[in-house]
Amino acid sequence: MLSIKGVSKHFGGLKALKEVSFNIDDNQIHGIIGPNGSGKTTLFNCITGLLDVTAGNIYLDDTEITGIPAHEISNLGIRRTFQQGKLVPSMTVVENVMSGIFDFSRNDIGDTFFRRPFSKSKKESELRAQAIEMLDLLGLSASADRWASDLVWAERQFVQIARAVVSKPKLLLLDEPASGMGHAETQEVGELIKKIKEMGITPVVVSHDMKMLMNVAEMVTVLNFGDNIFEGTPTEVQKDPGVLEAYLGAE
Amino acid sequence: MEILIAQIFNGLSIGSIYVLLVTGFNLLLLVAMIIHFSFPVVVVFSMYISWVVMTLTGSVTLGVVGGIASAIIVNMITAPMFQHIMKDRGSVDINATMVISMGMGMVITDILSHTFNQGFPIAFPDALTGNDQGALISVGLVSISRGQVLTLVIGVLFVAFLFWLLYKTRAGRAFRAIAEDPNGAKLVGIPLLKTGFQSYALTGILGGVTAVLMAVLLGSASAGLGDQLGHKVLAVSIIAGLGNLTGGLIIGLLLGILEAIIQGYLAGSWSNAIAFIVMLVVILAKPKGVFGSKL
Amino acid sequence: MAQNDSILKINNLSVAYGHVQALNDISLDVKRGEIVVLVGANGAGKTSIMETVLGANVPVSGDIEFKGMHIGGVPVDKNVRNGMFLVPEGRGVFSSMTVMDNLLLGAHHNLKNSTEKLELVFESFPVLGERRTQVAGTLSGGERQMLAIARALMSSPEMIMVDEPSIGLAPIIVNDIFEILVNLNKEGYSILLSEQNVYKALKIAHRGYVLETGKITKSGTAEELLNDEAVREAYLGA
Amino acid sequence: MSLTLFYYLAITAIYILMSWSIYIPYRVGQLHFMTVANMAVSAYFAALMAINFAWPFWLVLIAGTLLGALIGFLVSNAIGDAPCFAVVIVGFTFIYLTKTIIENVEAFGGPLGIFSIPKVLSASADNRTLLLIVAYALVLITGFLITRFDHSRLGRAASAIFIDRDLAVSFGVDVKKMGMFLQTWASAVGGMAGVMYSFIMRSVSPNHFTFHLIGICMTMLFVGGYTTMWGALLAAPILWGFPLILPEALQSWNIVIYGVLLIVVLVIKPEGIITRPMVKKIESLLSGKRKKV
Repeated sequence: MLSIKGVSKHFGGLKALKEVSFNIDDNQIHGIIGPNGSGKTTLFNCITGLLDVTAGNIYLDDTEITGIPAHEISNLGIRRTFQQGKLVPSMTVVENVMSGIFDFSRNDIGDTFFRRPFSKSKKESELRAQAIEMLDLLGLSASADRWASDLVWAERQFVQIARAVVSKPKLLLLDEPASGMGHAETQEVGELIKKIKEMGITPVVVSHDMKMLMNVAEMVTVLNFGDNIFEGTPTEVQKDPGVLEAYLGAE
Repeated sequence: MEILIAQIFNGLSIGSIYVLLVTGFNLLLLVAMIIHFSFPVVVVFSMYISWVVMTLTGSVTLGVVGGIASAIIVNMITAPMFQHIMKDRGSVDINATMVISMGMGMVITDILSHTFNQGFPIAFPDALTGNDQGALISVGLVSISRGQVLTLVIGVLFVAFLFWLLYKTRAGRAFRAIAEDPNGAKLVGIPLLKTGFQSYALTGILGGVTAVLMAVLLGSASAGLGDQLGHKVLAVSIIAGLGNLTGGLIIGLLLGILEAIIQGYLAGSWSNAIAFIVMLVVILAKPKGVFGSKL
Repeated sequence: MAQNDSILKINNLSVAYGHVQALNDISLDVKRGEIVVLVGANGAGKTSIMETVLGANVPVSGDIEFKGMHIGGVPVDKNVRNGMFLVPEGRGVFSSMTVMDNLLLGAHHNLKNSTEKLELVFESFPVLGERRTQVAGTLSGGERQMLAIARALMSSPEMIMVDEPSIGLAPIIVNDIFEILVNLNKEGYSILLSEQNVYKALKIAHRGYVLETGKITKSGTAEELLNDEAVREAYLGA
Repeated sequence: MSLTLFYYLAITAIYILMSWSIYIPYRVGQLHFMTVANMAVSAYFAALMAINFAWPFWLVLIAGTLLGALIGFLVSNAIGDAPCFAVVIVGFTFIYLTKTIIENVEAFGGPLGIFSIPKVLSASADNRTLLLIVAYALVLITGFLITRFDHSRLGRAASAIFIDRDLAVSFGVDVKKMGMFLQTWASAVGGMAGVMYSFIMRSVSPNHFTFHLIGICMTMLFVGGYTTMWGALLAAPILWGFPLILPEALQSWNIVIYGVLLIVVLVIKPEGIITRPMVKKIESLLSGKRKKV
């Protein structure tokens, strides 16, 4: 699905990523872990095109996506969520989810601006239906018409995920989806990630919640100081001495 | 050639006014995180107060004191307004401070155009400007007035003083720390609110001195002057890079010289427009400023 | 004073950021002359505890005592004056300012005797003395960490809180930093340390607390924790 | 219809259009004061074409609007995704430039401006009625298009850009294209307002297009509420109208009143008087009634 080949990212003298290479396979939940400051979010920003890589290449299936504008990468089927739970507070929940689908084409201009007065746009109704369906799936349909500014933290994360999933991407990058959540909510996130995989979307999860991550992930990549130091199944990761050293400083 | 030399000197003195204004603007931006677009309007307001005191009392000294005092007072009174919308710094759109500042500019400019001198431009007495004493130096076409020399000398001294204050004193260290990283500054125990107010007071003094220098150099003022200067100051600081003090110094002087040279060769109000076009080109070519933004 | 051997005592502290509960009913104490380490994964609440003690966050409920005084809701500058200082995560030195300026910022609340204090600091950290006029941004990671610790000393603290000093540092340099902390402790400074490098930290500490999503799940002496499976679990989830 | 009423209604329409022309690019967080320059350019263009070349009103209206759009489009190529401050400065530059040219070039009438722009219809009363109908038709059309925009995928994308550009990009929104589109549209509205202004006042002069105009439109937008288009629509007639009923001595202080109002609203209720939840509530009340019937 996605292959990362020798990607480096330098900020001035700081080397945030050093020749990171790994593959993300189709239809498999891929976890990325690493101590604080090991370059996980930087890696996401490089994949989604928000940052230009210093060196290296990234391929989605067989097309190279390094260097193309971020919004085009998104349209190729790579969506992400943000750690801070960014929503548009002045829109309702369902509008926030609808905003995840943005495939505006030339034909839509007529539909948007020059419909008959008082008539409803067919495409808008379709989008709303899709968004409601997505909210139903997450058990959030009761909140559809609430303002995003009124949501509590955990709900924001869920709405964010719904907004990314609703466009049916190939790859979904989840940046700390369980940050700031309690135990029960974290488990819900885990279940949700599994559900997303069943929909044919490949989730990639960065999380510091090891219990949840080790539970859902089928393959784990460990980053440390911008290097990828290990790759394997969760059980292998937990036994690997290099990983233990990175995390616990064991000798 | 002589015209060129004369105009360069003219440009340096008006440029030093721009530098003072831009420095005040940048200080407020860096330390208090507000885009005080109308800072020059406050300065023009102080010119008017100074003029009122001079005409009422007949004393130039009192006028100078009054002008400086009024700038400090206006800055301190308006500070809470800005502090209010900056209460949770970072989450508030910095544009909001710009819009509020524009509103302030509207109010002050309109008051100036209604009340003082029935809205007519004011003229400062010769005792302040020294225009009656003729040129200080005069060689051929080049003639340099007392006011020009005074502005340049005091302007340079004052900017030097500001740089000393910023780089060599305890308060300046705190200013720079907040400018670089407000949260980090808070963690080492610098009181953000108090330091913010100090920066308002400091820019107030700066504004007052600038007002007096402008009175000496220009000899007159009108209500619209503040708006015009406000736009130029914003443009200079964007071109230099928002918050870049050294950059503001260089671009401010260059703008003064550019305008003076255009004025030397072209009649009418073209100098404003041409200066803005030059700035427009620079902005489009280098959106982050020639010297890099410090924000 | 009943607890005159405790320099810091936290009782039932809870902290929230907006809707997010960051700390839940935390109780801990630091005795004079101790190194206490907070252990837990990212986001467990170590930084929140330190920032709340320092006064940068306002607690929802609970009580913080420093040297027997109640300091819940007291602003940072007063707490710094009272004798505590935080060495923030990621070092938090001002990279556009010189080493000298950074050190003097540590003594911002009290510049008396700052020349003598500077001399002492340069004696213990000769590297910083050599680079006093350099801009902090040009220092290496380890030197920055030293600068951040030296800046704390400039404030003449009684208790230093050190947040994740090992982040992004090579193992050899981490050893140096830990040695510095041990030496400071011998000189009489009480230290509250948070670390992800658990085993190294526990080896220099007297006592420790294990945090998981805003709660303390385990506490005890360093030796007890070193041999406890719960620590491993808090990190690797197994 | 009395002359006072005509001017009140007609100028209100102009202010609504101009406030909207600032609202449109502010959807993505840009204060695009360029539209005031567009208004001036198209107003002068209309005056010159109508006097010197006897172009008919309708042709001038269309050409003036397109002229605004063209200038706006060309400029937006450079500042489509620029930060707010840079956009503000570009706007000021164009206003200074326009003002300098119309003040100094003989053909544009200098500081006095251009007089005696022809009426559209020969009878004064008919002329006024026609202009009012056209002005409010333009308000209606523009308002209709803005509502359509706000209730569409484009509007949601713009709201996302306003909050955070990286966020919008992550849905696949082209930030620069969106900025260019909105700026071009706003400039077209500015040009349209300029042509109407020319024919309503029947004279144009440099003092009509000052920084006061920016201040007034900004007050209307921010006091009314910048999160919906309804704020400006409601605020324009009230803010423009109330100084007229004030005692004579207070009337000339309107700018001070605007400024104070702007500051007070921004400090107390930053999102303005009319907010999105309020509009939503009214909409659902209205549609609820329709369902019952």
